[in-house]
Amino acid sequence: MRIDGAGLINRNKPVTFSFDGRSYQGFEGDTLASALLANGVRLMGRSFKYHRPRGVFTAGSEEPNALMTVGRGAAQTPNVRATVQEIYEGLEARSQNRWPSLSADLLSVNDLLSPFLGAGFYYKTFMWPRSFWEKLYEPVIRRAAGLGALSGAPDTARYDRAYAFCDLLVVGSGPSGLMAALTAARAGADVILCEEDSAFGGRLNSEAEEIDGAPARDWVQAVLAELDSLPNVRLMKRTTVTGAYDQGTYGALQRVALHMADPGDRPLETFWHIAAKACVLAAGALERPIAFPMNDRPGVMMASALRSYLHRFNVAPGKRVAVFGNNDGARQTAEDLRAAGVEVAALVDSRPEAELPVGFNAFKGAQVIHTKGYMGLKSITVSTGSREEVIEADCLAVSGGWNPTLHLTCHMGARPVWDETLAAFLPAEKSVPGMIPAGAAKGIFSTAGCLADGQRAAKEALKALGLKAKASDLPAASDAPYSVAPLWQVPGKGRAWLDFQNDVTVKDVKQAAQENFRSVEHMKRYTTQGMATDQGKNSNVGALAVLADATGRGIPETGTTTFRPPFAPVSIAAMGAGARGKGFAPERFTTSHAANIARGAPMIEAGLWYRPSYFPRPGDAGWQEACNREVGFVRNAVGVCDVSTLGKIDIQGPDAAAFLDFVYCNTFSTLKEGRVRYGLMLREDGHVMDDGTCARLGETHYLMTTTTAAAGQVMKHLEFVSQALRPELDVSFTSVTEHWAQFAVAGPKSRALLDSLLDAPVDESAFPFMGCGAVTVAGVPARLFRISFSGEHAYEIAVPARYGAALYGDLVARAEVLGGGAYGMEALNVLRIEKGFITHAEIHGRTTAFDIGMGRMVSARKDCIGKAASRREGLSGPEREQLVGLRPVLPEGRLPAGAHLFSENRPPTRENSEGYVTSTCFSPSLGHEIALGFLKNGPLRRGEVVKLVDHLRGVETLCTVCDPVFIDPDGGRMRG
Amino acid sequence: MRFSAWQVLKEGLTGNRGWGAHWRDPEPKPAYDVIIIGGGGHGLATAYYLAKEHGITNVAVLEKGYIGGGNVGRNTTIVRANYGLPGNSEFYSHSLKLWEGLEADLNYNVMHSQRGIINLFHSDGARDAAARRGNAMINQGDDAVLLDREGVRAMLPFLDYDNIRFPVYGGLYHARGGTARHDAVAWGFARGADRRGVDLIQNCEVTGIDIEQGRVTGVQTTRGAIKAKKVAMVAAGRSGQVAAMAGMRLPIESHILQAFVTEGLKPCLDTVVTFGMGHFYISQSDKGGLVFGGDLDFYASYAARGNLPQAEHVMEAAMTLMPMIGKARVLRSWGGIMDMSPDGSPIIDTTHIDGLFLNCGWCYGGFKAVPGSGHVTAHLIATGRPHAAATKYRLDRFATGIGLMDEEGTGSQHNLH
Amino acid sequence: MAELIAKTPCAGLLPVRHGGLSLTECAPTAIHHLAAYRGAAQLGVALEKAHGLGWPAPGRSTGAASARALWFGPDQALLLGPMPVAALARHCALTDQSDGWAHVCLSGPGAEEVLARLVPVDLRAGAFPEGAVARTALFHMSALITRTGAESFEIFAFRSMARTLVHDVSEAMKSVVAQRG
Amino acid sequence: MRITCPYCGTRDLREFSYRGAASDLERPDAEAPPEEWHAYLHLRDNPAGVTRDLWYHEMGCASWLVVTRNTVTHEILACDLARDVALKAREAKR
Repeated sequence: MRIDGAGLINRNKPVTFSFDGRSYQGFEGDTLASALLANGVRLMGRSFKYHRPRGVFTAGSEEPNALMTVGRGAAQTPNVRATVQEIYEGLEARSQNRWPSLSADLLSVNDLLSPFLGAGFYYKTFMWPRSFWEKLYEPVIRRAAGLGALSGAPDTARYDRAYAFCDLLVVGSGPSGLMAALTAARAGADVILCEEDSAFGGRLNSEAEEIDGAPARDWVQAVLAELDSLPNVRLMKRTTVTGAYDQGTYGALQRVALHMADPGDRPLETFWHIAAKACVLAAGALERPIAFPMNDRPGVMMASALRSYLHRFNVAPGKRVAVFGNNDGARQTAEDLRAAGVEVAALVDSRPEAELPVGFNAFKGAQVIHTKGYMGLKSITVSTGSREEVIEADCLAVSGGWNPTLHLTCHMGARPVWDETLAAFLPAEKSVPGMIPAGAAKGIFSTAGCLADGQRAAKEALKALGLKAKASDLPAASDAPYSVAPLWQVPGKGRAWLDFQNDVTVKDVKQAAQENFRSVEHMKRYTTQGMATDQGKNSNVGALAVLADATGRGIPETGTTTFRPPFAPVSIAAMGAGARGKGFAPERFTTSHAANIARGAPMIEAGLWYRPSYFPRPGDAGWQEACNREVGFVRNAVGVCDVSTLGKIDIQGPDAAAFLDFVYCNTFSTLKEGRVRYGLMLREDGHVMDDGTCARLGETHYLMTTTTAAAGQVMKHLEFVSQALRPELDVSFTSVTEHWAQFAVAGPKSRALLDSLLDAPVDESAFPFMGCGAVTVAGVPARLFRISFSGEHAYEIAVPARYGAALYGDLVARAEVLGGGAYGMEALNVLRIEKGFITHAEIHGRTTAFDIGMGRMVSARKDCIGKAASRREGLSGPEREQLVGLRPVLPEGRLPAGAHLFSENRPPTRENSEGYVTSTCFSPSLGHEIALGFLKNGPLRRGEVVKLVDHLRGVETLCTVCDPVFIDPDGGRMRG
Repeated sequence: MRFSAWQVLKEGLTGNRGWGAHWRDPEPKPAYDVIIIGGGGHGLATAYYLAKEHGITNVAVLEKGYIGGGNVGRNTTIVRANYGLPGNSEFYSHSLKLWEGLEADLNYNVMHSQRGIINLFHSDGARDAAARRGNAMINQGDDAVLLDREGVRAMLPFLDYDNIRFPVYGGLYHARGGTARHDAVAWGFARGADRRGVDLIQNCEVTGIDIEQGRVTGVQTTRGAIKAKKVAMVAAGRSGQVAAMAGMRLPIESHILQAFVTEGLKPCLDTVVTFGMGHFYISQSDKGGLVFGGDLDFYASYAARGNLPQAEHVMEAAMTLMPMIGKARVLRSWGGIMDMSPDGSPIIDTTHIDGLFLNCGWCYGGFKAVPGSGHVTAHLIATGRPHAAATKYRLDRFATGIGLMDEEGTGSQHNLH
Repeated sequence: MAELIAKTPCAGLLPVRHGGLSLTECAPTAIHHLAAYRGAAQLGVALEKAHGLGWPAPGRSTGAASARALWFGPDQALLLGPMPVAALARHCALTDQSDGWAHVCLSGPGAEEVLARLVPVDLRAGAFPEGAVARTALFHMSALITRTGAESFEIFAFRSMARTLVHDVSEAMKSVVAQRG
Repeated sequence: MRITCPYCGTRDLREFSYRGAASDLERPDAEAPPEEWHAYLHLRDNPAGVTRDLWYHEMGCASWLVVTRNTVTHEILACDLARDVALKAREAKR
């Protein structure tokens, strides 16, 4: 219930929210957990395995129990820590992992079965009968497991990512972090201060501490005011530094609007990349529990969490509170409770020599050995060894000592080091380059010590940055020493939990050791200890101690605990922000895009580009009809197609020819100016990389064309060859793909079309087949190439892209007048298959020049990329599958791409597969399907009938092996 | 002790005090018939099958850390036989058949779950390539179904079909594909090998390989010299270092591959889904965590951890493919060290040194190979001849160019991946 | 006779304005890529002589609004504004790129913060003063970015990606504006 | 990871792409024996420790770089232009 006090809640701003359908009121500044506690709610969740009732256990992101689902519909967010979620007006929270309700959960039957469900039980059973695993056991297990549920609806909220840079990143804003930030900021360093909480100050917000004789919070406010006033400081609250990566890169997740009822255009979360020259890790420490029997009742919580609720939120989590600890935190908690007017049922300190204040029902050298209260704590049993006493209490605060929050120091593989005095792991030296742990994160637990260490760490960082700290005094604060007597487990009747969420008990760890899972990694994996949503923040050290005990080793010999990113879970939406829908990759549009859309063309992806599939017309029976029509345009009249997506690389320099001779397997130094040649490029491993035409525009000037898909790869390859393999060649290249809009004008009437368009008619002598040169269109300088990918008399014309849209419209209009029109990718594909021209369907990465019948293009007279490797015996010869044409024996026969080829009388098995189909189409010119494919020793098997089998689509057909050129094999149309 | 429901019941009623060690922790003997360097999945499976299939039980598995601590314990647990090229086809088919009997064979529930795998494709060309692969799977005797877009929608209604950057054209469905509990595979093989007399020696790093007159005679370790008639190097990402002890340079580069798991969630994904255009694959574990990964980080590394750009790319792929995943939170990420071979396929072969065997090059696909790899490697060690399902995993294929298995078509040379 | 009407890369997409921030398309200008043959020294002299522009140091630019040279890579620059004199071609590969770029201006309070959502480079004035040039990534795209004022930047991205450019920057603008105050 | 491009300064990993061992610069002569080509194309030292590898400043100035780097710690020790390294190697050969 709420008590008086000056916490960080705003009592003038009441906030109404709901939990499991019931409406409650809290105040601005409350978390869901503090507001529920204030309303007397203790039961907040169910455990993962045994579905045990659980209450809130901590006051931070490490909370293992009070996980809830917040929001509805697409906004439904599972596994929200009630201890982190700030309440806002109208917030709807629901409990999870229970059915039908939190208080009556049928699966709590698991708890009764727990003797049979111990560590690793599932590895030993559910094996018979075999088919029952997928059908019965697994579905039941899956339904019982899991925590909250995703809504199943697309996450339509806004998220973003951002970059930040600084000299010094300070992680955490307790006394060490604030002092470090202040020291560095005053010295002029560029500082970013990240605080996971919604308020800066760390533990100072949760303790009755004083600094310089005033409440510590006053000091916090003064420091913040100064930091806020400095231009070289960036304050980031609600920001969890989630990971430390190489060269001073840090990931951080900022909860921008998760605490708002209406985020507007704000992102819910921003994932930050922070590049920091230095980092002070002032992340504090986490209090750890003690594994005593039945320590998981709702109402049992960490003592530090209780003090947070008391001081920061002005909430007493119980009416009669007991305290149990192995360090002075217990006494402090009892005193704070008393000061707040809360009844202290008992103060139990495990240390026989502990000095306990008077006026409490105090037990020295005692332990809590049992508790009662299934749905909420009712009593505890205290044992002094000689006597036992049952004490009524509805809340028990536990302190087992502190573990430095050193997680980030482990992210680069360093292992923390055990400290016997503190009974805790400390960060290893130089664990992350540039990171300096400070304060509680390195085992300094007094306020004065933290202030001093924060300043020390900042000075160390400043020195590395070449900056000088200004002299300043340290504020005065408590320097109470920290003494702890390790207490990991309390023996007794009943289970003692280590990992609360995953229901891992002391017994489970002992059983793992008994089964020889003695390595800490084995124990973790076998018991699932530390694999819950807190990733062992609460329990790893305790479990390690239990394992050490069970295996008769010390803690350091048993192993260390380590942590991987992220420090706290990160939503996929935040880390993948911007990629939803089309945001995954840039979209590239040609200048003809709008015109193609206007003509109703379905657009398909070609790499990052969009190209028209076909151009439907009213009355078409389907895409095939449109495709056939467009093929007809090109074969009989003239067709127009935007080919701007092909890569165009401008290559210039005195050594341009020599360079091209090296990157192409055929020769380009012999190409005449004003002429174009087909070129084949190999990878250094001897297989085909890409193909395309290359035009010689001048003596030292070439224009290379790549396929759409490989443009980027080829550019990178050319840069590599030029910079790394042939640095002596004076050549440079630049992509001009974007500058030119280029259109194919193909078909017997292409010349007529161009003659009507160009400022001067096409000069046959300047533009023979494979000729190129400059022309003008309406006064605009353009380039004309007499090349063909259709087998027809054809050209490609290129203009600066600003004129692309206009030219395309003009070309299509003129083509239509001539009985032709625009053609799309479907028709383009048919046209090229009919001619046996290859694309990446054929040069799919595993084919050699030999395979596609171009072995002789690999010039014997010069070196080139891939030549040496292509001479390996396995890359040519009759065992290779080589390019062939295929036509069905029966005209209606289908030749689906992806089918395999077999000798006619062999069954279709792997051993018998002799090839496969790569490209197929219905040839309107021939009236049946045709295909390209690869067949073992194919070129020598022309005329042979082979069996084509496509199991997937139920096709088995006979086809005749033929030349891959189906139409106009001598190329008369192209050249004429 | 034989594991069964009855045993679990009996032990439950008697306080679980009777469970014995899964495996012994023996001291290394002075000599063995076979030493296996590497106590990961492949090494343990090799030892198991040597004992079970060939009766060779005087075997030691030497592991520098703890068994199963390498890639078998840090992967995305996918089991499949959906390869397209000869060599891989028969091997993974063989491996999947072993998986299908593994629980009964090992008396250990490795939770092999044949929940199906869907490889999505995003263009007509990719469909043709998937069809070719699917037909190869059926040629091999395995299962494949070509789904169209609506077929995929029926199984995965939550994908983005309207606005995704690379639309779903369909998928290749492999019903016998699925997942398994990765650690359990290592432990099951370890327990099985141990019960057949194999010595599993943990915390024992091999520091040298003894070779006399072209023949291997034993190894030097941090726990002393151990003699052996035969030695198998089964060291995955560390293969380069181990082979160097035998004076060999391998066609292997070690790369980092990250994987991720979310917090536990109620069941929302019943199959394994792969998104080729996004280099993304995902499944949901029995505990409810979404387990997913992407492509390599693309730099040589032994650090077993990755960096942010690749991690973010993976999350981006998740968001464009299945935007319902947005509010799932990544709980943990990890990195494995992948032994990348030039063509992306493994090497299981003898070496130029008598008695020295090599098993490496598993790239990012080693987990599903564990039973198969152990089985055929044991065969090779025991008989000196390659198993029929692994005749093409030759070390000399890169030199000769014969039988390269570049499934992805990205090149059969390291820097082309 | 044909008539060709020119269209700019961002026609119909810009301007976009949010809370004092604006994204506009820069007026079309000649853009030429200069890639020096064998060392830039002579090219620098020629450039100075022809267009009064110094050769830009890495990450910098020279000149003013009407004629600028932006560093583009080792021994490479983009010449903005003037049509290069033919003599330059003796020293370098000279390539017309005028139509290859979507060329936009982002200006207004918070422009830095907008770009910080997309660009993995420190573009704050201390690290990236007026005239500085970076070839870098803008979300998934390659881009060239230059600072033109205290609150203004010019961005060059591939022409074909204009729509993605405008989308990405606009979304970041919205986010920055919403988080103000 | 952040890599310092000699031209562009320190940049985020996402601007770079990777190729592999810097031994790729040592391309054998066209007529070198097959074993030499096999070694060049396929065999790798693959060190756990300091290595030299090739990176491309793809989303930047398009320079190919030789980065000296530790594969265990990811520490970067040097970053040179591949062009310079290649030219130097040629000088040394002469």
